[in-house]
Amino acid sequence: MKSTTELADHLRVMHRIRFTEEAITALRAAGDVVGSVHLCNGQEAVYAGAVAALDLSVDAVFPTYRGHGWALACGVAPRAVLAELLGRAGGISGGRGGSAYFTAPDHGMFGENSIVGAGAPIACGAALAAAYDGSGRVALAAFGEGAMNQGAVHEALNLAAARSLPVLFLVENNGYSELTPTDTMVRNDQLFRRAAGYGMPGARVDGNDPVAVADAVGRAAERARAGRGPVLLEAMTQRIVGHYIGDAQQYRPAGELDAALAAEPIRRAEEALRAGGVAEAELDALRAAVRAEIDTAVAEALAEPLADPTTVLEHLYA
Amino acid sequence: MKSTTELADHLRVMHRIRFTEEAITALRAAGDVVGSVHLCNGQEAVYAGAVAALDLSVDAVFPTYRGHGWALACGVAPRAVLAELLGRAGGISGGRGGSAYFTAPDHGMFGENSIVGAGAPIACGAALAAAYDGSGRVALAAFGEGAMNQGAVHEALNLAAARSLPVLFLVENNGYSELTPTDTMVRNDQLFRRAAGYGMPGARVDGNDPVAVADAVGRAAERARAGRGPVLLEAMTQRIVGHYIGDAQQYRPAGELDAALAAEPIRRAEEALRAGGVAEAELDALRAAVRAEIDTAVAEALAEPLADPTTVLEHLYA
Amino acid sequence: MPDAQLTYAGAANAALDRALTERPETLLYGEDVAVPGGVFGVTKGLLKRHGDRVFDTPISEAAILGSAVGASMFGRRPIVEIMWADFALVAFDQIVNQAANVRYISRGRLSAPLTIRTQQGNAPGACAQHSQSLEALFAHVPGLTVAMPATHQDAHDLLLAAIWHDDPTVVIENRTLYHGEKRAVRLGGPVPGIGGAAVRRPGTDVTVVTWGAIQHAVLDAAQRAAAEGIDAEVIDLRWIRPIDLPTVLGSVRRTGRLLVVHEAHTVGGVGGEVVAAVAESGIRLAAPPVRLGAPPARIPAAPHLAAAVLPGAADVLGALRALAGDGVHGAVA
Amino acid sequence: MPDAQLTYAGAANAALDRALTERPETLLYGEDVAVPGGVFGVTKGLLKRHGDRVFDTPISEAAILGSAVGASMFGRRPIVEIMWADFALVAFDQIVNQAANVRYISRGRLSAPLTIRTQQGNAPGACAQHSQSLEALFAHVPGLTVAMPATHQDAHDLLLAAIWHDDPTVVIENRTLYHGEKRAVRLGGPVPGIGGAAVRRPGTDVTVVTWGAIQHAVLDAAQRAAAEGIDAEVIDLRWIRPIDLPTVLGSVRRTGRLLVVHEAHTVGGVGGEVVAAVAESGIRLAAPPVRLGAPPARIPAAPHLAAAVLPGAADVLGALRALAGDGVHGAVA
Ligand SMILES: Cc1ncc(C[n+]2csc(CCOP(=O)(O)OP(=O)(O)O)c2C)c(N)n1
Ligand SMILES: Cc1ncc(C[n+]2csc(CCOP(=O)(O)OP(=O)(O)O)c2C)c(N)n1
Ligand SMILES: [Mg+2]
Ligand SMILES: [Mg+2]
Repeated sequence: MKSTTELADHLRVMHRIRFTEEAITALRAAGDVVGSVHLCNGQEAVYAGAVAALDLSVDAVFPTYRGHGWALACGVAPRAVLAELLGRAGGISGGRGGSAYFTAPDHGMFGENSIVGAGAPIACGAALAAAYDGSGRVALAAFGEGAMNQGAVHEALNLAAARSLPVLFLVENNGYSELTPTDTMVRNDQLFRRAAGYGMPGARVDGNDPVAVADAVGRAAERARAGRGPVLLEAMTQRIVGHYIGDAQQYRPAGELDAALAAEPIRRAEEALRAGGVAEAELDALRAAVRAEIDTAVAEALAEPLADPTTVLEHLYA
Repeated sequence: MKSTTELADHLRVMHRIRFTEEAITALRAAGDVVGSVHLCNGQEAVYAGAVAALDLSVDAVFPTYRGHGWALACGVAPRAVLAELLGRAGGISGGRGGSAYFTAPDHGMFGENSIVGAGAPIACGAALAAAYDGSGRVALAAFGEGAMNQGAVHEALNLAAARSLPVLFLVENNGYSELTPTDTMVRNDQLFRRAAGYGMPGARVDGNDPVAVADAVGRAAERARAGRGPVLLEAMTQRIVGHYIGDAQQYRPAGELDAALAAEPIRRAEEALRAGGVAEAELDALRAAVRAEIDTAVAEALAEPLADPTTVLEHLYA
Repeated sequence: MPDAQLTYAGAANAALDRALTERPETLLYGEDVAVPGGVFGVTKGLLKRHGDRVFDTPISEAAILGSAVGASMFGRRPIVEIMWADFALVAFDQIVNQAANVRYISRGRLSAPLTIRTQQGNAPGACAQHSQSLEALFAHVPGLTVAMPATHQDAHDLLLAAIWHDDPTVVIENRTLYHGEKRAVRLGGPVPGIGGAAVRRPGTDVTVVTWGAIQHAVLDAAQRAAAEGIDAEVIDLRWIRPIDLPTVLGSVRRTGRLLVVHEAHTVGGVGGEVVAAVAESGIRLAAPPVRLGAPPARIPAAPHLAAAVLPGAADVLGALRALAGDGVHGAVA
Repeated sequence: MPDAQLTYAGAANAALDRALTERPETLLYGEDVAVPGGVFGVTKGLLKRHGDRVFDTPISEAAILGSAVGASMFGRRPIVEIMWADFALVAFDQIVNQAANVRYISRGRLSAPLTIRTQQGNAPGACAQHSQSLEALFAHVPGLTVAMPATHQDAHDLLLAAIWHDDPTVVIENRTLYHGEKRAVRLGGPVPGIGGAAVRRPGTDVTVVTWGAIQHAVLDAAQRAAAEGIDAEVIDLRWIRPIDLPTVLGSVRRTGRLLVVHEAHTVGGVGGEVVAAVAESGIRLAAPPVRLGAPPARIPAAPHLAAAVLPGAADVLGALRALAGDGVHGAVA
């Protein structure tokens, strides 16, 4: 039935993200990938669900440095993401962006952003353009819950509300601002409640359920496309990895990680599919197929030549 | 009875502000004062009321460029304010600050600020210091309703809430952001409602009634001093003059100014006192006394020598 | 091409009007720019003539600049106003970390053809937060282009060039110039490209490189110096990034003397860049180069105090005398 | 005074520990500095030892910097961390328009003795928004003091000097130096004042003025140049504002040659200030001065691409050869 196939589609995307990031973790350990890399393991349902509810032929997504999952959900080839982190010529940004700042406009993914909150006003601009180009574009600004305390996000929320811009503000609430529990940095940790002050709807959604995310984003997108303005969605999820590769996570209370692992979206999706009557073999086959796809992508990316250093001065100006 | 004397005290302060700014307007017209000057005519009740509810031996006020009224309410001598605008040696900031950026720390007035919203985080710092110096200080950050859309104000509201800092955020809602009606720049013009999102109390108060302002500020200050955190107060008032001297105010709808003049605090206070049985002669005497005081202040300020230009390189560093 | 008698503000307004007319993808917005027509009246009438592509915004510089970056990535050509250059600092990230990176990181698949109109400098009575000359902060950023028009014609031409330019460009005007007398301004000509200094006064004895409103004081001083037998060549840099070095070097090669004058603080100012470039060129000077800018201080509000901090015509004349008053002129062989 | 074997990060930590111990009015806060001990571990253990004067903040740079300005006006001595210099641009107003004005506008009745600890520059894999060298933006601002420690001892001494300094001071560290080998660091001595360059390598043929982490590449190059008969004097500026000109000029007077090397972009960088100051001094050079910095580009993430943009030891050696490789040394008579 529909819900089963829908969930299976989400699961495929989530597997693709998870396996790609497991490959990245290995490449980072091997030293092929260097620098700080922010994984989204545990948050995959947000990306799978949200992107499924958008029309990327017109819509535009503005994620953060934690953007591998967004890119993959948007349809960027795992090889192109891996090649970017490896500084290869075929990297989605030719090695200019790296893990934290690549951009894939051809896939509706208009750039990670490594400045917390800075993508929110930029997304407003994409929505503003829609008011003149007749595209019907909806812009989705994704950022963490910690970014809700950044001035630029506030200004974006108000501008979008004041001008009824078609923007979806999607908070990926994983509970942490880097190494600090965000609920210690706010007095009211129900961040979606800030929406009312701006005169826009706000709601919490189960960020580990791709169907719930797709449903909420879909309704918000429809509303925005109809000219009824922005929505603030707070997707409750968690990281099952560190803030960056190498983060020892000593700051996480005992048991928290186990609970997170029990609730993480891939495991939950598989359980739901089992309960829905999908055979274990099918789940294994799906997992194996995606894993094989990623193994190939890693091999292809590693086989690519490094980006040509003689071109580094190009594209600064037209 | 008390309320009458209390209101009469407020009226004296409001007269002092109004007459001082009338004198400034004349000096500006005569060319003795130059540059852009922001008057607070019509908003005097906010300053008279708020300051009456504070203990300036410890508390600290952080106003904006529209700060003459705050300074005078804090007890800065009209002569010192006038001399500042005139670039005289005896100016409260020796001519360094001018109309829009003078500071009077000896009077609990810790500086106007000509960057919209910038005073709010600075006020948080004054409150933060109180947590260590045992002073029991409450910091009052005053800014216009338009400043509520500035990122720095948002960050200050959240920081103050998260750390339960003794800060009062006092919005002087005069309806305009310079020449633009602020209700066209927000989707929810009940700005005090934003407080809930931060987990702090928010309320509107009649900004043309000094007693109501004093009452609200007094209760908020008591709460903050008791360690219960910040409060957001939205004082509804209006300018009965332009944003700056010379502003023709063509942007104001017909009738609005007349309504504002009918509701302006000095007229209202006098009517209330009359109704309370105060004789016209007393009101005239009060007005005349303050006017005489300001006339003297103007003469004294004009008689002062200009600030010494050979000292302009001093005080950049310790 | 038609000539019009316009103020400096009127010239900028004409450029905006033409851009909005000829480039349907342009947008014009910022605080008080639409209904009020700008706090300085520079955008007057544009809402009426161009409708909903001209609008007012909340007091939210990060949202103004960030939305301009985003809109420009999607085919719009936003012209946004930051009322005072000082205010750009509340949202400098959107200019330096965002706008400047768009084309480079996307390797040209995206671009950010936005124009930031602002104005700066001291004016009588302005406070320290409304008086800074901050071009050096913008000029250090690769990916940005920076113009400082100081004549009526440039208020029109440089702004037009900036809007047509396909990368983020900052046009820094000066409010003391907005409402002076009207002058003949050429309109309707071909849109100039970016870059290129202007020789405001040809001369043989000393090269004075300057930019912004202060050049009018420099030209006064040059005239007074001429009466004393010092023939100064005054170059208006106009574009602070990129700098037109050939014009500067060509002049210094002839005069053998260099004075750089700007209203900004000398230390860390763009004057250092000009002097360094000349020194690196190897041109032998007859006298050490001189920078004249503001000394280390904040800018006081009282006009007579500000005048004691900021360089003026008398200071320029003094510098010209010290630099070229010895009668010996021309470059060292 | 006791010597301790410390990393560069450990040396900074020791300075913070001493400040928190000896100056009860100090506060230490910022994102992740307290419970986590800093994303780079520089503030580890300080919360435990000093309690509630050390705390974590929301991701709110304007609130962090603004509250530091306010607290410093009320007798506190805040030491705040801005995790990356790039992030200071989201709240640059609080540094330039607020902190820098406090003492001047109040004519000394108020002051803002706050220290902003940050770090900058490229590191392998870092993106363009985490790789900039922005000292020129801070150094142009009167009222600010700017330090760039590049040795273990300076990571301790300059930070201590900054904290004791009674005006807003920006200490720009470099994350590539934090966790290198341990070195002997003098602790417990008298707190040094601000200012003063350090001669890292005495030499006679050419003066190399540099600062920040890149000086280690410069010292490598100088050593290799020595093998070729080029004896370079390497000066670490250390304090970018104020600049220790006497030390620079004294050296250039002896060597007659000047090379300035910084990781920041050359155009509009502090190198221009150094070259301009030397040119203004009138010291006759045997060869035109040279600036070596980053060319106009954004900083790409891939290490081999970043290496193609940023200057390295080979570039410095090349510049030394071109500048002083002719065998003729010493200043022109
Ligand atoms: C303006 C700014 N301040 C600080 C940082 C450093 N930083 C990077 S990620 C991060 C935590 C963000 O937390 P959150 O918004 O919850 O997103 P998450 O990392 O949890 O996805 C911080 C503080 C930054 N990149 N930009
Ligand atoms: C960051 C910043 N942006 C813009 C300005 C220009 N400006 C000065 S006053 C003002 C309007 C402020 O409106 P509001 O906050 O309601 O205060 P009011 O002037 O009404 O008292 C603006 C936009 C500024 N000073 N600072
Ligand atoms: Mg988070
Ligand atoms: Mg207002």
